[in-house]
Amino acid sequence: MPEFIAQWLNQNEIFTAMTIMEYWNGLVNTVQLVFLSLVIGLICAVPLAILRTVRNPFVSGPVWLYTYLFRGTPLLIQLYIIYYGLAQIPGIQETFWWEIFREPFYPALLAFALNTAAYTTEIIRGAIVSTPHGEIEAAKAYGMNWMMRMRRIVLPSAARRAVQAYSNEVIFMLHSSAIASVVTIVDLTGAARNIYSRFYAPFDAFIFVALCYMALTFILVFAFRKLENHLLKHQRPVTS
Amino acid sequence: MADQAPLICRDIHKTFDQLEVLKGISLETRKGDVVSLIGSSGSGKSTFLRCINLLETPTSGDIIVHGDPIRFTTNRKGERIPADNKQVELIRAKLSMVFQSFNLWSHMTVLENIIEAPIHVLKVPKKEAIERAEAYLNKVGIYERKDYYPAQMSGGQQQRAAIARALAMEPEVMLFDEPTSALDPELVGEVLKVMQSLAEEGRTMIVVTHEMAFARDVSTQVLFLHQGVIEEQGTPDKVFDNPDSERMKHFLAPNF
Amino acid sequence: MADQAPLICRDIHKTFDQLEVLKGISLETRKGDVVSLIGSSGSGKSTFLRCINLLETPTSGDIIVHGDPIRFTTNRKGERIPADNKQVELIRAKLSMVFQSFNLWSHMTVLENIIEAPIHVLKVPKKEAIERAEAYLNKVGIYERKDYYPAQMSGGQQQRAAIARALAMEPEVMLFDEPTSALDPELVGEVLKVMQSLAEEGRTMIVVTHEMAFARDVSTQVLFLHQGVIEEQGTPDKVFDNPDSERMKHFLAPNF
Amino acid sequence: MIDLKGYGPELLDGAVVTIELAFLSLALALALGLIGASAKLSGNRLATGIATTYTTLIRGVPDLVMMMLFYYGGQVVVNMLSDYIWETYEIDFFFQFDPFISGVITIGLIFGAYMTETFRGAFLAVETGQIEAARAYGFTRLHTFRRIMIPQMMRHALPGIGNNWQVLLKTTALVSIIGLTDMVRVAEEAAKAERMPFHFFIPVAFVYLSLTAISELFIKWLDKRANVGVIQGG
Amino acid sequence: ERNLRIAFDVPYEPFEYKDENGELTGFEVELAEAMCEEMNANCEFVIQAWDGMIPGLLARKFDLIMSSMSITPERAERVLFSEPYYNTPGGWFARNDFSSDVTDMDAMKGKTVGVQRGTTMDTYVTENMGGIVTIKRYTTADDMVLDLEGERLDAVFVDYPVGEQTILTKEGFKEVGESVKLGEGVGVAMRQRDADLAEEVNAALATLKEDGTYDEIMNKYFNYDIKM
Ligand SMILES: Nc1ncnc2c1ncn2[C@@H]1O[C@H](COP(=O)(O)OP(=O)(O)OP(=O)(O)O)[C@@H](O)[C@H]1O
Ligand SMILES: Nc1ncnc2c1ncn2[C@@H]1O[C@H](COP(=O)(O)OP(=O)(O)OP(=O)(O)O)[C@@H](O)[C@H]1O
Ligand SMILES: [Mg+2]
Ligand SMILES: [Mg+2]
Repeated sequence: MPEFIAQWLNQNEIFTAMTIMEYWNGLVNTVQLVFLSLVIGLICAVPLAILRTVRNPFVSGPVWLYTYLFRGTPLLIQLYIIYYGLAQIPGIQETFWWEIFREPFYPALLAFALNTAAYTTEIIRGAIVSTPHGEIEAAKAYGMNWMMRMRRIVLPSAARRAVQAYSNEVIFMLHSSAIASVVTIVDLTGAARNIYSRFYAPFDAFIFVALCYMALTFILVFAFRKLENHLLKHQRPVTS
Repeated sequence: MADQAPLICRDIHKTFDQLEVLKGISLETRKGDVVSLIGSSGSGKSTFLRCINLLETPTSGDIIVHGDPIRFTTNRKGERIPADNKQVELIRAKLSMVFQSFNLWSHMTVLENIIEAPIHVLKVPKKEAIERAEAYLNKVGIYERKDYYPAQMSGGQQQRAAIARALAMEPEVMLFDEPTSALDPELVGEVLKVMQSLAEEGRTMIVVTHEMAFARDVSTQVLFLHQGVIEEQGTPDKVFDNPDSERMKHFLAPNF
Repeated sequence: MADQAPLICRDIHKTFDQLEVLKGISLETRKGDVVSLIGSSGSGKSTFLRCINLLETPTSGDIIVHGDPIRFTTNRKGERIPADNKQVELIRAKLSMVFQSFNLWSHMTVLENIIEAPIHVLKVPKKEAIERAEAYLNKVGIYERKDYYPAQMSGGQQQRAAIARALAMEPEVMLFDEPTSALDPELVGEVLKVMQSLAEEGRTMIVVTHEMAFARDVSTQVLFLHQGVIEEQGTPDKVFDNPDSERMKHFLAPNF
Repeated sequence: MIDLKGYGPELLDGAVVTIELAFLSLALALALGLIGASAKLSGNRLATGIATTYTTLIRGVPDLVMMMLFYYGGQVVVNMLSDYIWETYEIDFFFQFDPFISGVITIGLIFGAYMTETFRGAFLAVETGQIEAARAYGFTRLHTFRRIMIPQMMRHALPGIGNNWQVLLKTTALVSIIGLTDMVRVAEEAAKAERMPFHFFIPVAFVYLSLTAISELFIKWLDKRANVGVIQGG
Repeated sequence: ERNLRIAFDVPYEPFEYKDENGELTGFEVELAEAMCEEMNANCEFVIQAWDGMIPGLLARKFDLIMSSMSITPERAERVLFSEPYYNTPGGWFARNDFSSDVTDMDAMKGKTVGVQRGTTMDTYVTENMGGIVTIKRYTTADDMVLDLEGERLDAVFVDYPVGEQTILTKEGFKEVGESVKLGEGVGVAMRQRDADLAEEVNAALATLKEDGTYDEIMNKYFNYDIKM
């Protein structure tokens, strides 16, 4: 079997050790970028979603505006504005921040995280407001304060209702991350574009990454199905 | 201390927007009292019960739980609100409510539902909370369902779990808001039986109910509310057999 | 030709999976007959009616509509199916069904509901279809509702619209499956009245019903089904006043 | 008004391209969605299999990768085809796979997969009684599908179509990467030439915002109209 | 007399672009005109975007490409190249504050260098400075200018005339280090099967180079030598 692969690699002008390495680095970049933006996005989204449900419009208004702006415009534009815009902030090149933001990875991370945070905020908000009112009242009636109600009743219950929509968001994020290549990041798509422009063989270059993305997608779908099974067991009828 | 009234309400008024729903309701309980609140729909029974544990803030009037009067203050909009949230939480822990629609937390098993508040509100150690929960589950007769989720049980079982949850707080007073009216007729019996056994143990209970048989046989005190006013009050014998008020007579007529 | 039986069913059997629901039902109608199908729940009344217009395919037996026997064949899985879809569509156009739950098309107004099939199935010119529809709407008494959508009308009005829709096909036979049982008691009367007037006009009708008064007063023939078998058959006088079968006597007992 | 440094007309042209692209892909997506949903519900194993493969494949691959595959690869296929035709029939046939066509095909294919799911759910939501009534009046299958199923299904599908449209609109921005001069591409070129990213990207962002806002209103209006007769009306 | 269609990707100053009157002109355009005259052919110029260039040729949308297509082994597999007819060097450009020597690998260590994706400059930097500098690949030279200005790039290595047109015309940039002659130069691309045409093209180009026509055209556009 390895012999067969080695032979195939030898005969093949495109899938050489070097290009495979390039794809591998691209995969690592894609996974890092997506994973970090999702983590940051989720961490920001939970408090934002809570603020968004607050009745005071001075609190919920700004959060609404943020999610509206980021959900209403293409991620590509957000990426351009952040990537090129940051460099235009007067004096930023003299600060420590520039050490971070001159690397394309970080502006892209910022754009992706802000974008997914906006979508996730709305998903979680939807789940929070659909918490059965009686369950919250029961929590009040048993002497739980606001913090405890949020932590023990509202959020765990909302998480269960949000997980399906969130799994879609995760897959969307993976797919959206392909545009990272336009700001010189060599992610999976970037690797494919480089290799395409070297060999002019679109099918080999792009079908291969398409398969990589598909594999990643299926891994995510599978993982989320497991998670849903675990989280949503309270909705299933008992067997036996 | 033991003789102190578990709950005293004095002249409770409640107004929603323009509508005055409660027009001065007073109630004094002794330990072991079972108070039935009866009255037609919209008479303010639920509102009164919700005022007692401050799910609604009364517009005026005093509530004294086990000698401890609840303190109120006024917010910037001029509305009356509880002065001290900590006190409210403490009071609520002493007054356990059982809801018409059970309101079990759907993402927790029955056992988790029952130990949640004791552990996190009363700070009972987890092990002890579980032991206590199992004892109460036994009492209401659904011990073998303890690891089920609410959605996996019948309405009667859910309501019994909700009663066990309330009991696990070892409250001064238990408040029931029409605990059987969301149940099928066959299931009503099992819940009423559990409530009767609680009454026999000498628990202080306030029960909003449409089950006249229960009110007559089990309670020590009956309050008949009509349009936010107590129209008739007294022992079940007095209220059911010798009502003073015309309205009470009228209310009873179609039921008996 | 005018004397030809509008509908003849011979020895209809119907099996779902293992369950034999109809065990040989035969029925012969003359023009102007009103046949009432009665029987307890699950006895197979709906299934028989649905077999007649081939919403279900009978497992065996013949159906002859106005002298035209329906042809069957066997598909690859060995199931019996109608041989000729064109014939089925033609037959269905001659047998108009009125459903228990009306099944008016919710995206069309009442008028649109009524003209849809005449225009597209019978190829009646649109203008004529509308005139005809308006006449039938007048007959069932909801002419002024013709531009309403089904959801904007009461159940009784919807059922009358559904009857008008069936009438507009000018069918040989009208099939009714419990046309009043989804209605509030107050609305039942208005629909029964419309049906009675149809019977008086001499329309051939087959009616599944639980309204014994209707069956007795309006029908010319009554069939009592029990577990897929005709237990009792004859004129209403015979079936209601002099039943042979014990079951029929038992069935009538609680109703009268 | 902000000074667009003479790029105003080009930006406007770009916006027109964006809108054309969005509508054409929507039309394609709707058609594919209908076909896909019908295939999935047809009961025919082969049709169901093809439709399922289609939706699974599409939803596994990023839009941009798909677009590049069509743009770069599509041309290769066309060339092979035209070479073959030339060699066998000596007919000079050629078809330029430009970014616009690639964009329409890709976006249409992608959203066709999402529409398939939307339509499938909507078809399943149509009450069986409605279909049974049609059959009972002698409607043919096609007539039932056209006159009863489709209009009834549309009502259930509208919210889903609305969501997909909003996402689709934003996806059109990607065609700028494969070289179509849409609004984003013009802004990008202007931003680079004038070295003023905010100046050009932010107005474009606002065009997108207003497009999504207008769509939202329009969808609400449509939804209200489609539900006439279901929600109690006047 | 026969018809030939020649493809260009415009604008690519000064090789092919449209002047103020919208007329197609430039070094390669004039060279093509001269070549057609030499070959006695009736020429038609076609404008084609770069991405569809080779595919368009193969599909007989046109017969020749004279659009600065560098001869590379990968391309040679798909098309037939003439003898090279020019070769521009790759040039190094940077901000005015850049002071390192681009040939000194120690000085360049850790620097970030921009190139155009898939060009001979890309190949050169990838092969010679791969582990030493960070390479960023761009679609157009314009992209690089913004990043150069934003200090995301330390230097760029691009086709000299391109750099001259897009970078040196802007404030704050300069040429750094010697330009480097790369690759096998630029050739006319044709379909593999048109070997006869290739011979004719080679002959015509050779004549032009000898009789001074080539130099005349070159001197109109460049003040350095690109002849091959
Ligand atoms: N949050 C609220 N806002 C405004 N009005 C309210 C509110 N809650 C209750 N009311 C009104 O107060 C009145 C009394 O309601 P309440 O629920 O206490 O009646 P009840 O005696 O419990 O009736 P039921 O037997 O139907 O439960 C009703 O007229 C109701 O509409
Ligand atoms: N599609 C089906 N698949 C399997 N079993 C069916 C189906 N339709 C009906 N049945 C069964 O056939 C039997 C007769 O049903 P049918 O609906 O004809 O009864 P019915 O006399 O109309 O009763 P009801 O008065 O309740 O409407 C029932 O036991 C039912 O469960
Ligand atoms: Mg109440
Ligand atoms: Mg039935």
